[in-house]
Amino acid sequence: MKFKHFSLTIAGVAAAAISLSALAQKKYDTGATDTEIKIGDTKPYSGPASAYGTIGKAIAAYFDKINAEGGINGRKIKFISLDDGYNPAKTVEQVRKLVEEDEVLFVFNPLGTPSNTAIHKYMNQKKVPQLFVATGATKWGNPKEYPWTMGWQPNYQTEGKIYAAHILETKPNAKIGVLYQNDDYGKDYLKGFEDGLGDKAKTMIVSKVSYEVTDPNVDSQMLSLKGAGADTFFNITTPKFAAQAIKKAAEIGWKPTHYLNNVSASVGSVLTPAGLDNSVGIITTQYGKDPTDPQWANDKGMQDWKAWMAKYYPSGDLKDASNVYGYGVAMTVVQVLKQCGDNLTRENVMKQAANLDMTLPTALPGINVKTSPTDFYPIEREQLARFDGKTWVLFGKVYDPAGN
Amino acid sequence: MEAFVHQIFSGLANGCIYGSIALALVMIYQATHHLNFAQGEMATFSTFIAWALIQRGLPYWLAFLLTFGISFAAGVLIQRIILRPVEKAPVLTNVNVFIGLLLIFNALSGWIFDHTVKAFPSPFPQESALKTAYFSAHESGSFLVMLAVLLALYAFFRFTPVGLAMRAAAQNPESARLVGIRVSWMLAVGWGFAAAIGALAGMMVAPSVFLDPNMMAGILLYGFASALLGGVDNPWGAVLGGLIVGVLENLLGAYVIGTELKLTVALVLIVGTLTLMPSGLFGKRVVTRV
Amino acid sequence: MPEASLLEVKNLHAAYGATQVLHGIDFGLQSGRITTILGANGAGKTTTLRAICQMVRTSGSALFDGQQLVGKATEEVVRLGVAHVPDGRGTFTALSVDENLRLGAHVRRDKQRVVEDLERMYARFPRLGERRHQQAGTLSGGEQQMLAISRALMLRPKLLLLDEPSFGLAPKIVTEIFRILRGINTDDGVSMLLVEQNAQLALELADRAYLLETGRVAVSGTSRELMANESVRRSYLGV
Amino acid sequence: MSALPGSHDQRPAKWVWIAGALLLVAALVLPFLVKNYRVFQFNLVLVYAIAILGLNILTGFNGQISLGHGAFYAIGAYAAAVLMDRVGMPYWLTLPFSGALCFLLGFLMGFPALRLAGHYLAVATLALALAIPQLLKYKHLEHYTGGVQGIVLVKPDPPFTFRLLDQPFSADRWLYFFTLAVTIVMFVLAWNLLRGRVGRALIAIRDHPIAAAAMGINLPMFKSLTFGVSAAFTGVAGALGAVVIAFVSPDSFTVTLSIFLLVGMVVGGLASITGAFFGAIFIQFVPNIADELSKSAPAAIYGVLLIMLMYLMPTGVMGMVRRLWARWQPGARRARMRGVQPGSSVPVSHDHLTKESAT
Repeated sequence: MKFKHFSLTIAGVAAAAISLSALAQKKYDTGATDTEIKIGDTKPYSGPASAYGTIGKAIAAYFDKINAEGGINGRKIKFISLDDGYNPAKTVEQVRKLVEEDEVLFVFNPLGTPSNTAIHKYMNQKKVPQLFVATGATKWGNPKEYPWTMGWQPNYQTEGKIYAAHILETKPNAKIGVLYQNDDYGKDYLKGFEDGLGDKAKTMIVSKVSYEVTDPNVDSQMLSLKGAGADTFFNITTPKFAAQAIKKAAEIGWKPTHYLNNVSASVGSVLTPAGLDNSVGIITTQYGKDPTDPQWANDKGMQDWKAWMAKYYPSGDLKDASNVYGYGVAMTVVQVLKQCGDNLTRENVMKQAANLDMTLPTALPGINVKTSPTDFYPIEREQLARFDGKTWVLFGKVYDPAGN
Repeated sequence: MEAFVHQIFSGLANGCIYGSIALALVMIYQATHHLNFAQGEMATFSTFIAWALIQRGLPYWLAFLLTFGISFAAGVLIQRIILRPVEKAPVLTNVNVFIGLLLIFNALSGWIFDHTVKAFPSPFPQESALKTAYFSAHESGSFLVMLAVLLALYAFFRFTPVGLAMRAAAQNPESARLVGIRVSWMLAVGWGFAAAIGALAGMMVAPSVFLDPNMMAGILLYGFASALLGGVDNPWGAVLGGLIVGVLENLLGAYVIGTELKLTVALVLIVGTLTLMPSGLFGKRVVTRV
Repeated sequence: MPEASLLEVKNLHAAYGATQVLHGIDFGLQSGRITTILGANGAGKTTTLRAICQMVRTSGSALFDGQQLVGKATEEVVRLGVAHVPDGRGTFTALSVDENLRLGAHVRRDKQRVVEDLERMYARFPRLGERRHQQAGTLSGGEQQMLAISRALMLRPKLLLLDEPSFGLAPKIVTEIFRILRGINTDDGVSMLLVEQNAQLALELADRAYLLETGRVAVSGTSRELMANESVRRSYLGV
Repeated sequence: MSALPGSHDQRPAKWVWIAGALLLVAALVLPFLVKNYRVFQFNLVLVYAIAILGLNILTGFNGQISLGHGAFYAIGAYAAAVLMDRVGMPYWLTLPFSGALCFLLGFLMGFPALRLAGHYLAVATLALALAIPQLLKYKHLEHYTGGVQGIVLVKPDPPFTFRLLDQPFSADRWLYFFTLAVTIVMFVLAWNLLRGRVGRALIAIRDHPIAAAAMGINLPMFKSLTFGVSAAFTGVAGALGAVVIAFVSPDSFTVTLSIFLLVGMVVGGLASITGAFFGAIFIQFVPNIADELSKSAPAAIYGVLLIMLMYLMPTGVMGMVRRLWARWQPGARRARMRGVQPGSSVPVSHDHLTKESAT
């Protein structure tokens, strides 16, 4: 009896050996094993930008879903998200902890332009992917100099160009007033907008006014824009200040053609507090579906999203577009990992990230996620939409600045 | 020209906001000779309480009064529990405790009520008689509310025995004890008032700047500037200081140095006032017998 | 003990931080009587009064009307009916005369009789009446002394502690103040504990006296005995 | 082992020197025992220690409260970054320049500070801390400061390489030794400055300003000089910080940095030189621990700790060590220690001295 038993074990071992060799081509970098993929991330859970901390929680919830459904090719995702309080010095420290101590495979969706600038050089020196950064600055899509860094959302300058193009088409002799936040996010939008207007920028823009995150409100800035006689308004503000600007414009009876940057285009958390009737006619660009927008109420993609939120992130706010953002970007990185299969080296992760061609259920129809070794801007297409008092109504063509 | 007038009035409206916070700061200074660095965050937290009450369906004015009461009680409790042990400690220890409170209240606001921007209703209907050419209904409404608070405070300190006792305790604690005044309780009442006024300031500010955990961060500094400019031991001075700071800030921002340097304006204002007029425009000359 | 003793002080120690000032003194006060404490600068006279009101760290015992004072808060000692006119008079300089007086009655509940007492004070001190709404800080030294005394009386105290009422006043005013004190004692029967540099005046006013030296009771007895006592005459009366 | 000015004439016992030497050896070997990331964290601890020491000179020793030392840290960092990036100056040369610039600014800030009582100065310095980030983004300075984008610096690589305990002599380790050297220099400077006549004058000004003036101490000059020196220390720390992190941007120097420095000083202990290390370790590692405890309220934990410290250890870690040291001492020495201490430099309990009334 013992002998038979013994032979079985030999056979077992042999079989295991064979199966191992069959899959010999499994290649791993630090942070990936047969059973686990370690992914790092930094988010401002505290400090001035803590409103965006919910993106980190949404991503973690999506990975919970993936793990619950068996992970990716049998590997569970271990997601380590650290707080940097939107302070670049802290980001550097946390990211070094992720890379050198936690030894993650790659850093995914770190948030904030200053934070990402702080680690831009480090990540490329260390050859660790800085994947799908959560900022729209244009400099993240530069494969030649920074092959290990890639953006995700449409970048601010492209969006600025779209608004400029639309103004040139519809209102060539418009007098434009611009309100922008005095930091990298605000200035990137402004640069794209001015490039989009070309040499007419100097004549058409009658007034450019900035505000500080520490200002109590933007009433004074809105008054000087109205005072400058602008009949078109490009509003580059974060949610709180966007709501103030919309409400103040109505209060002082200033009714320009109002272009609102996508960052603050959520019906639930911006237009409702500002007053839906004050927001009629506002134009923005969209690439994702707004969760509070009634027109997507019975859209399959959004219903899956709501079901996922209820199950994995019940404390999350259904009105907050950031949670849709987190869902979408997490889905993209899961796709990349699926494409990597068993070759989980950092180099392969970047290679797969650079040949994506997919669509997201929470993205607008016609918007795709497309990259190539030379195009490190996954989402570039956007479509203009006008607010009719209840929902965003898409109109016009889908702008595709990259032309592919 | 019309824009210029608009700027002045919007400056006055902002001035109201700074004035009401300055009033709360003066309340605590009068009672305890300390500047409460946590005043802004306490006001934000009270405003969140009011918001939560209104969400649960309470009518505005009931929520308003309830928050006023809760904030008063909270102010008293804070003094009794947290500040009494350091009552006799030097200024630095107190400053540290205030900053500890600031961090706690800011974190609590974010933790309990999360960070999304919330609209806060204004008690003054938009089309009511209060709406004038330059002031929105809410702006003139909050101006009147602040005036009412100022008068109520003036009457309280002038005519009620508790008010008199508080003034005595603030001025000469030892003599106050000799006439039987429980000085420590007077400090607690001072904190109660400051918390209640802070709550009121928060409820007046929220409709125009929208409610989120960092609502008061910027405003607090302007509140300090107003209190110091106006005279930190004089409630009327604080409010007038607020109006001056509001208008000055708007005009300089719009016409002189641009909006990028608003905080620098506050810095110059504070340092300038403190060095040239230490007791502010309307404050009493503080003569300390050596 | 002929009359009931209002205040019994036994082995009273007092200290400011590390420096010990009173080294265990004993004395007693008869109700309705005026007692004075004499002594050079630094003998511990003011500290004794502050010790009774628990304004300094004390140990030992001080029974007032059967209640133990040591360990009570100053505000509670005052509520038992002990009024204290502190050195430097402790006037609320930024408040008006009227407000100062009304503060004196802060702990009293009989609001109506307080108003009567107020008018009585103005009658007894007409000069205060004239300056009723004037800021207390603007009053002269003598007037502030009168204000301090009347503020203490507004409490309707059982015991009035007086800390060098003659301090910084012209002799004419001092005699008038002492005349008023005599009047208060005889008319209202208020017992007093008088701390005074001017030994001569104090002994004339007081019934009993104690002489403090470096925080200890050196000599005690009736005023007449102390006046006759050789050492007291030489060092304190300058005779 | 900084004790109080009065007791500096005691020759430190033999074992203190041995402990010092051991500590030094440990400090030298340390970077090779741990991974690069930890070394990077130790560098930051040393940088914060210098910054806290700077603040302590002003607030701990001299009693002037500052909520704005983050501003001097920022100015030092930007001075170094601009010198390195625009002028191409070697990183080690930028430290004296940053220190000098901050000394000048601190000295100038000292003058208005002369007229300000405790909480007024706190408000003025708070305004400074809030204004600096905005000034750094100002468009006319943008050419130098890189405006909102900040400046990315090159991390200096080690002049020579060798391997010890099979760890390469990486840039971080080289920076560790560079920072350690600067830290030792700064602490020795502070030690000499504060232990002698100057230190006693500062404490005299803090405890009894009027008496100090009466003793002939030129108050305005001393207070302004102290402000300058304190700002210089924090400025040098800022420059070092810029070199270690190799990136500066306006968002790195918000008001929270000033609050962190204040908390670090209080934790370490007021008027204590070596306390700066405990404070630095506290503000470097506690946020990470708090982050693990609860994602959404690390600041609340910080606030609670700050208040608790004010009750339990008003004199900070070093104060407690000193008290334990005094209690542990054999009777005779302890008596002499207590006798030597004039009153106490512990700010909390000295209060009763000022209330003395004329008997």
